[in-house]
Amino acid sequence: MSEEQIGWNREQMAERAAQDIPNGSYVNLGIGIPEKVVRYVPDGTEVIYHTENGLLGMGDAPEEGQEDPELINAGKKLVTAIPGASYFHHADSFSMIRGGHIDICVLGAMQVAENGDLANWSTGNPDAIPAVGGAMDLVAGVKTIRVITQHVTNKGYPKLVEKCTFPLTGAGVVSRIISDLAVIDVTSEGFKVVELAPGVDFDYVQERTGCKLIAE
Amino acid sequence: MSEEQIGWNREQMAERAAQDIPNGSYVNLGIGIPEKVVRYVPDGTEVIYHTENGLLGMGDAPEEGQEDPELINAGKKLVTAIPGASYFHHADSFSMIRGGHIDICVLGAMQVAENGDLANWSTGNPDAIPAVGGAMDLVAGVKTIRVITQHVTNKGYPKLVEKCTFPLTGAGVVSRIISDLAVIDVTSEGFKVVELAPGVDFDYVQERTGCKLIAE
Amino acid sequence: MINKQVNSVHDAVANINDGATVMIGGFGEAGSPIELIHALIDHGAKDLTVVNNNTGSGHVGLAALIENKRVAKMICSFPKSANSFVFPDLYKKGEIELELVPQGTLAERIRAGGAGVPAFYTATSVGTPLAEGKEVRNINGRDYVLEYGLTADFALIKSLKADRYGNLIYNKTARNFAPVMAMAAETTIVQTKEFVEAGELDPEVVVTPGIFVDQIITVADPLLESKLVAAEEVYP
Amino acid sequence: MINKQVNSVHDAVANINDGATVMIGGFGEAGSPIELIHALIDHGAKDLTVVNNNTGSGHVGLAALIENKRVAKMICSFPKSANSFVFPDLYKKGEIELELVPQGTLAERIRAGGAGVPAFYTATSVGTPLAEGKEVRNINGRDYVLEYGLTADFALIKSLKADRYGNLIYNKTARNFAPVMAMAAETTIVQTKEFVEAGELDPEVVVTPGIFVDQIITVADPLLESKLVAAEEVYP
Repeated sequence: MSEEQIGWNREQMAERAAQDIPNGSYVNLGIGIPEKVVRYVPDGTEVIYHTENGLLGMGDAPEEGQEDPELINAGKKLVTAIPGASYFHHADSFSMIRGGHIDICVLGAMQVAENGDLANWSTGNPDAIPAVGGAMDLVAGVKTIRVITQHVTNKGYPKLVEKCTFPLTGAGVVSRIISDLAVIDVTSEGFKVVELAPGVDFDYVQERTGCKLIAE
Repeated sequence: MSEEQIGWNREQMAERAAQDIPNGSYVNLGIGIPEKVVRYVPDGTEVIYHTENGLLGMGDAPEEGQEDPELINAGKKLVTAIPGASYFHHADSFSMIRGGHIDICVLGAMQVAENGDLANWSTGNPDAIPAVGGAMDLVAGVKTIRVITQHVTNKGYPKLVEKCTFPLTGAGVVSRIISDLAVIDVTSEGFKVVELAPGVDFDYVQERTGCKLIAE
Repeated sequence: MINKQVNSVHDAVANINDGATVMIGGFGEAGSPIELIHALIDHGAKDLTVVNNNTGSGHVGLAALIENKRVAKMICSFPKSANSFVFPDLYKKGEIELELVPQGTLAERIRAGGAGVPAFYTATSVGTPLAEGKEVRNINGRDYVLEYGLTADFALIKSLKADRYGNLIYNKTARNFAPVMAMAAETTIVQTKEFVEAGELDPEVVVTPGIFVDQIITVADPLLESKLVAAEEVYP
Repeated sequence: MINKQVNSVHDAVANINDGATVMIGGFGEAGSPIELIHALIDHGAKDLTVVNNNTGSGHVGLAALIENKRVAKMICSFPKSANSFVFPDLYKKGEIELELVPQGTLAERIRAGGAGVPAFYTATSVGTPLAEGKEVRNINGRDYVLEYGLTADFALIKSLKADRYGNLIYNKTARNFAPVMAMAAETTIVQTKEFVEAGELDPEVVVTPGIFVDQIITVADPLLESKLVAAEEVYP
């Protein structure tokens, strides 16, 4: 993008998402911007990160020389384990997810509908290779699903929409969206803007959203 | 019983059962006489004993002073663990049983029918406390089920019968019976005597059996 | 800082309400959290549904909880061990309910409850009275019965070591039902022989990750049920 | 004496037949038994159904097995990782079949296969295209889809240490699918970095008990997939 930065950048979106995570939470982070959340635990809080490939107590990327290609996160990036971590196999790991033991999951999105429907695994294009990973397990099993996403696609289309046109990952699962422009809650009345990024006003966000927004 | 010992005693029945266990087998032993089988592994063979309360590689009773009340078998008797043993939780333990990974199970019986039906958990008496333990899991999941039992009850009734009158543990599951009088296989034609205990003849066994026996 | 320790066994069980479903670890005395059970008796919660492989021995631990009329229903596989008198007496009088479940089905139902599996099929009990009234389905030529996942409000379990996150390891066959019960309960309460610093347990050997644990109390020198039974002790 | 060691990676895979279902451990390169996969390519078995979370990277390991046209069907959750070109190419040409399974459903189906559970219900994928054609059942007010246990003829996995009984421990997140695949396969073949004496592995820390393992070959210094991919290596 050649245009000037407006709203939050990727790091700031991750930092903003981290602020909503209560002390003591068990949190799973999706691939992409959500992976960065691990860096921004607010002072005075302790959060335990779960990665579905078999680690509870995931830390940030390793120092140089400390890398182990067999210590990775769900995005296959090198990570570390905190003191007090544990390793387990895939079925046990997804028992944590599907059994409702993870408190919060922060995911990326292709589309979020105003009823909380999430599409983040397929465009439905018959020529594309379908790939789902753990996304459907996460949205079915984790108590609170939040999304971090650019407000619009690379081509400028809204990602927050009245109804998803892409195949669903889960129905009615998203409770909050942190975009580059705003923090938006999914409510029974629809999308409600609860916070605007610095320098961004409500109308600017509304213009880039595929359905009506509610002001706080 | 005041009468003279006829046929095999309990230790001899266990020893006889042990002779049928191939080298390298994974074996689960039921409560009672079957527990004694662990003592009689034939020379030159190695057998791994599983106890459903979470141990693979069970050894015999501990030496005095080596007892740990938290190292027990399914009959809640003190046991030991061999070098190369492993501990696991109950669901993993029954995955070994129910997933078909245990080769042989040696159980006690109240009745065995000539079609292989086994009754060993309840007399069906409505006043009795029903108790099933792991018996139904074992007969449903283990490849080969053998029975060690006295040929007749304390009151002299046959335990090998045409049809079980007690509630079943499993239908058509038993392949071999080692009684105090004989080794008997369950075949498509019925019970077949494959070995007689020393000093016991076919007619003696037939008289104490609730259905027709086939001579080898 | 996360620290799941509580101050006493009494604090640990303080929120257990009348009518709660309580899973209690242990296979016989191996793994039985006897101090937590005794604290639960002191606490007084009643009309409990208790899930345990057995029904206790003598007049201590689980048998004492039953004897003190706190248990409305037992879900178990083997309610009549040696030295088990309390449950059989009440059962014969019709004063306690029993749901008899094959041991492997019990373990798998608890694991399923903890893993978010609401129901599954199993070959165990097909063709027996314990399958009566249950859905039977033929899959690839074999019959299976439908069994449902089992969850609980509370689990009381015993560990060898625990850290402040709730990571647990166990001792030998005392492990038995504890890991799956910790998964299946809304609130998991642990009595541990030893409490260790975070990081002291190798992440490779943790059996129960802390996510499944809520409260920890150290009982360094737990009572031994078999000794109490042999001495004919009665609790309280 | 029980000793599950074999003489070479080639001996280890020698019985894998055309048309076999083969589970291959690993999440990306972590846990991928690359020497066993290369031996399988050399061995030549074809028309395989392969179960793995991904479809390999570059032109080595699983990607090379696919590129050499040995795989008729992939069962996986995420077939298009970074550096994954081989599978997408063949898939677009219609030359390889794909069964796409959510990652947790895949893990649970494998675990179910190993545990003797022929089918179970799960909330995952309800209301999505991946639930199409599947039985949906409402249990206690929520919809679930029916999924079937998954078994295999062979599993190829990688461990950190193994003993002659087949007891295994793993390294960090290389554990991933290996323990459940070992349970679900008729024959489980292990490449281990280290082979140790029986009794050297503490019975409390064994992750895969030997009952689930059939053949063991030591590969002390395995190839690193990411390095091979970076160097644009092609196997064979």
